[in-house]
Amino acid sequence: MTTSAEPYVLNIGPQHPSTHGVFRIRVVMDGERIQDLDMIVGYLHRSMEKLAEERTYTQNIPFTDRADYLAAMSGNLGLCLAAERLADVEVPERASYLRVIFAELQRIASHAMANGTLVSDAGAWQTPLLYMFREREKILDLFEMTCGARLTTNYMRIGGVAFEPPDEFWPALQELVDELPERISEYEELLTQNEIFVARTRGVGIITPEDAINGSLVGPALRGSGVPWDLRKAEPYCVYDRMDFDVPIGRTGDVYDRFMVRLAETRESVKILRQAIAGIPDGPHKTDIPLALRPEPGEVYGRVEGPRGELGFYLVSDGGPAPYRFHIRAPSLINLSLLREMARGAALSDAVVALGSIDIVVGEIDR
Amino acid sequence: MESTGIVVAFYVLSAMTVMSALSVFLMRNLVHAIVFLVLSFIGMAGLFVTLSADFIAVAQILIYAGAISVLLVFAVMLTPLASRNNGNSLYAAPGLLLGAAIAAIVVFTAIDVEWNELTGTALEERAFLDTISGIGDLLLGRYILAFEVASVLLLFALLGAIVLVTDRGEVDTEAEAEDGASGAVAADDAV
Amino acid sequence: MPAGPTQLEGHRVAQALNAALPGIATTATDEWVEVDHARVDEALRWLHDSDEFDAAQLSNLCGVDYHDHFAIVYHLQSLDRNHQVVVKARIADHEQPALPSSYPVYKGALLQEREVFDLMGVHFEGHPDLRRLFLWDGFPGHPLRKDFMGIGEGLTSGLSRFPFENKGNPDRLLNRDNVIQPDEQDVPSDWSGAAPA
Amino acid sequence: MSDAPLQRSNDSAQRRPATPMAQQILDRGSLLDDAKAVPNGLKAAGAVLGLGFLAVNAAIAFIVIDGRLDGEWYDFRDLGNAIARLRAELDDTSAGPWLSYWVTGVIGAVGILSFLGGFLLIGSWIERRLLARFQIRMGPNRVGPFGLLQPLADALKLMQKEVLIPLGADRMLFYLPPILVFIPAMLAWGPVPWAPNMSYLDLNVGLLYVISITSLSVLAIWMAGWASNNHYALLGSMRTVAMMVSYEIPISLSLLVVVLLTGSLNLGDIVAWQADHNIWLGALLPFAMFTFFFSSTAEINRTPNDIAEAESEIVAGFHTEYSGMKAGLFLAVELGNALLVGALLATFFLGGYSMFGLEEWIPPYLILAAKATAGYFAFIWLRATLPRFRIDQLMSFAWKYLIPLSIANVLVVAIEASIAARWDVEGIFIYGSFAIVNLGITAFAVRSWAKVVGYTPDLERPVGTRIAPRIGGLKEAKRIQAGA
Repeated sequence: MTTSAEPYVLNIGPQHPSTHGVFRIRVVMDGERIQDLDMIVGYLHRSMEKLAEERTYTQNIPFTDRADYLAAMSGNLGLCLAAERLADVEVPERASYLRVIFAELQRIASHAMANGTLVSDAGAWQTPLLYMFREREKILDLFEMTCGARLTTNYMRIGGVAFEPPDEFWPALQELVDELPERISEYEELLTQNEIFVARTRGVGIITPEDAINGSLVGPALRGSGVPWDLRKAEPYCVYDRMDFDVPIGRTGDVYDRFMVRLAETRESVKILRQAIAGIPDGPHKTDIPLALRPEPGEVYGRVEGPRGELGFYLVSDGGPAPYRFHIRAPSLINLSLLREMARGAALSDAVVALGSIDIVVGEIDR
Repeated sequence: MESTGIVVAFYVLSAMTVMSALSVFLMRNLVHAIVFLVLSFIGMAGLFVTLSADFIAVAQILIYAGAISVLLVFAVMLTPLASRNNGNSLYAAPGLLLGAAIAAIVVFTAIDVEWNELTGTALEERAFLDTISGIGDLLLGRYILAFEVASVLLLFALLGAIVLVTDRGEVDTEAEAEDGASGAVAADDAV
Repeated sequence: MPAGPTQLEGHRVAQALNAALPGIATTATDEWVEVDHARVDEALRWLHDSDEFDAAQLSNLCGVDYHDHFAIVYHLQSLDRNHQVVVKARIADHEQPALPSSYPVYKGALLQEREVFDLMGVHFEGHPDLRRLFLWDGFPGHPLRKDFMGIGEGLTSGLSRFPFENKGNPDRLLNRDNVIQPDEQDVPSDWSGAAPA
Repeated sequence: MSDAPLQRSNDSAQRRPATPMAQQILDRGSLLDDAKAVPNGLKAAGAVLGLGFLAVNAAIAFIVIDGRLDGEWYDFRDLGNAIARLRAELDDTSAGPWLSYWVTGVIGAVGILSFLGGFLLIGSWIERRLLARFQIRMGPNRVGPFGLLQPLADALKLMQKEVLIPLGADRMLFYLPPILVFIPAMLAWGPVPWAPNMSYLDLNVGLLYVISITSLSVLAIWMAGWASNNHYALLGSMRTVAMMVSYEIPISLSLLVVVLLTGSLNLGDIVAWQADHNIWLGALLPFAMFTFFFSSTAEINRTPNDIAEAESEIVAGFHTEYSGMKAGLFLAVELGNALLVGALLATFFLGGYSMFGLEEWIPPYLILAAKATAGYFAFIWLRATLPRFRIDQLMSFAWKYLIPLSIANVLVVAIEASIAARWDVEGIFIYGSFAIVNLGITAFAVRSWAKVVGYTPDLERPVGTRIAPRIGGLKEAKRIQAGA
């Protein structure tokens, strides 16, 4: 059937249930099919990189909370690792273990959020989302117990972590780690065998490994396409080199694979947590650094494997107390590079699901 | 007696039907025209009810108000000028001629029929009898041939529709969806 | 200065580059190699195709404003060989900085180059649609430039010394003339609802 | 293993003392249980009410066994008797049948409207509480006891809100739809029989009437989407129109099967047929019941077929631009339609007001209301469980699966009906055998037709993730692909 040549422009967002924040997609549609789409971001732009040039390295840690507000711990960790490498700061071993524990907890929480919102985008009326919030709630309780904040924890410090977890933390963490595997299998039974969900996500938004690598995709989006790339193994930071865990990858690179990769990574994170709890040593949880940390002039690109992929921090120091240049390599923004290729020619519903499978956080896109 | 109610209903319904039928071609807006057309269909159904032809009435609502109107909706949505006026119609004169001819036929019939047979007792005993079984008997008994021919015709119409929307080799199962969106394109004019 | 754990020696990359494309690598340290900014796309293409370096992924692209020149930094990642190549392009022209786009080589540069163009005003020739990413069209200036909002008189933006060290005199002055006034913020022109290019 | 790190952190230098905040955080889990606890006074009241209910039932049982109110006007089991008595009384008066015509009509209409209105008040509360239970939440529990007054508060809020009319909207068509969608939702209740002679509109074409009346709402929805001058709304309305047109055919075919067996278009006769043969048509025609249920979800925009107002795609579909009580009317109509479909499902397939002789003891209209509410509960259950289909999946499901199989079903049931008409056997035996046969035929036909159309369940293909032996890039990915 031939339709009129006039474009049917649909503005998805900035306020829309499935854009996960103030993110706008202008879609040119032909019937239910998407001819072209254009991403319009910046509604949450706070010019962090400029503000960071006016603040010391430690004062910049809260910015990393606000950048990816669903994975604040990973942001803290990335900045602290970069700054420590820039300023030659030694990190005590116990601090490294604590960092690993909190980063993995954050990964579980973030993946639960991502999968829940993905299923909501597929049309389930928020039931899976709320079930996955159950574990996220427990994890945020652990965060609050430790550093007083649930979302924007500002927990890591250059040279360690801010606080030692209280005594109630360890039994609660053990309880959570013991109950997580059965929860995860509960979600697998609930969703991965659901005919409608499979029909909505199988073969939708396929990214080939070539495109994924060339398009700078990272994290679950890259691993979903079958590329076994994980910075925790490629460039082990903290104590990940002592941990024994696997890298799950997808088969075809569609939405379903990204979903499954996130579920499997949650299992791996539980494995890492067990080992970290078992192997955490005694000792100080941080080293003292000067209040005004003045690294030698130079530059460093430190990166961690956040829940959304490679979260990099490019710091340039001119010897002053503040970074001369402070650049965040935001995986959410760069993973969007292929959204157009994914959504072109697909139905509107598929485009929404594909966007949900990339798992963007607008705070990190706009920074 | 209830005849007064029926008489009142008859005049109200016929007034509604005629008014909406008039406004169908007086309306500048095709969409409004469709709405009034459906209103006249429903009025016709009401008239059938007053004649105690309930099956015909329900069929009228189901087929005309329910199905034909949706057909017209798609037709209008597929015309790029949907939201503009339909005053620039080229067929005003032929339409008037056709209307006059039909009106003449109706008037002739009204004059020609001897209504006396249908009044009084005849009407009374025809009223309130179960029309469905009668219709069924006639359709499957006396007019079985016409019935079958009509059904075969409809079957071929169905196949033809499928063949028409079949391009790129496979049956386009979302023809309606595309119709909808193309109508949406037409809606862009209004925007 | 500790380089990244998997970061390649800049000198080695420079030698290989110069061997293949003579005179393209101008400077090199043990961390990064600096190439001629006019031919950066050739360098990236060669690194992407070469089997030795196999720079399959452009993992990071950002620009730095060094007051007198710009430096565009490419962090190239080889997934199979698991090493990192840091390529820099030095743009001497601080007024109209421009260099060829790396989008033909790396699709992942689409949004990163738009971001650098938006916040630093560096033109990437050959980019499919080089529009502002975060800020609206008509936003005066490019915020990540060091001279944004008229910080002159030899004072640099940034924290030259720690705040508590001298309470008396401020670190920098703001020239009020260049501060954006609300009425200058015109409506972005891409809200017209027309189809994007 | 759990307390080992605890030990270490105990004698480590920087151990933090036990904080009351941490204990509070740990105690949060019990808050939900405290909120869910039922007060004792309520338990006592429930016990008293239950005992009273038992006593009343005993009295009723005595009266019924006594058989002293069969057919009397005070027979509470069938309010139709009272109406008939009233009509007889009024006919004797001077006004004559004209007065009785109007009075009884108004009484019936008021009855239906009050029942529906009362349900609209309680229904949204039921739905939200049940959804909350499905989603391990609490649900509305603040306004009134157990939040029972929440719908009232919502209605008041909606009435206070300003009704916005978007710029460039077609004002006439924008005003009408919230009213027009209500009319079919009310009219369709007419022929539903609540008791042997207690149906407001005892039509001999009742079934056709229901189908035709419900087919009118599509126009109102299309008008709403068109007049809103909103792209989301237009997309949603056209989706609705396409889907309703497609799914009216399976509904009609599934109901045609019912007519074939019962031999009547009158809803009362259909229920009476099921009551006489002591068998539910749902057991006799499983495929027809499924078709009716699924297609109704498409007709009334319930999950998994709520693509017309798919929240995550087109914000609210055809009523995106409606605000205030206009939007409230749309939502109320959804509730009413859900209950209507429940009632029709019960009437056609679940024995209507009859419950294997139980209707002698419990008023039949209560039985029908219970069945209708059960259908509504099924809708809520689906909504809490299932994701949403894509529109092309829905269309292909209607045109490729439901319609051909329904036609085949009509053929099978026609044969069975002729057999039952010619064969003089005790009904329960022959129909029981038909039920078994139909179940087998349905199972076989569904599976084989799915194969014919070429549907292969996605779950048959390998699912899940692989474990990468080592990290790498494209080459490693290719190697893993080749290896698997």
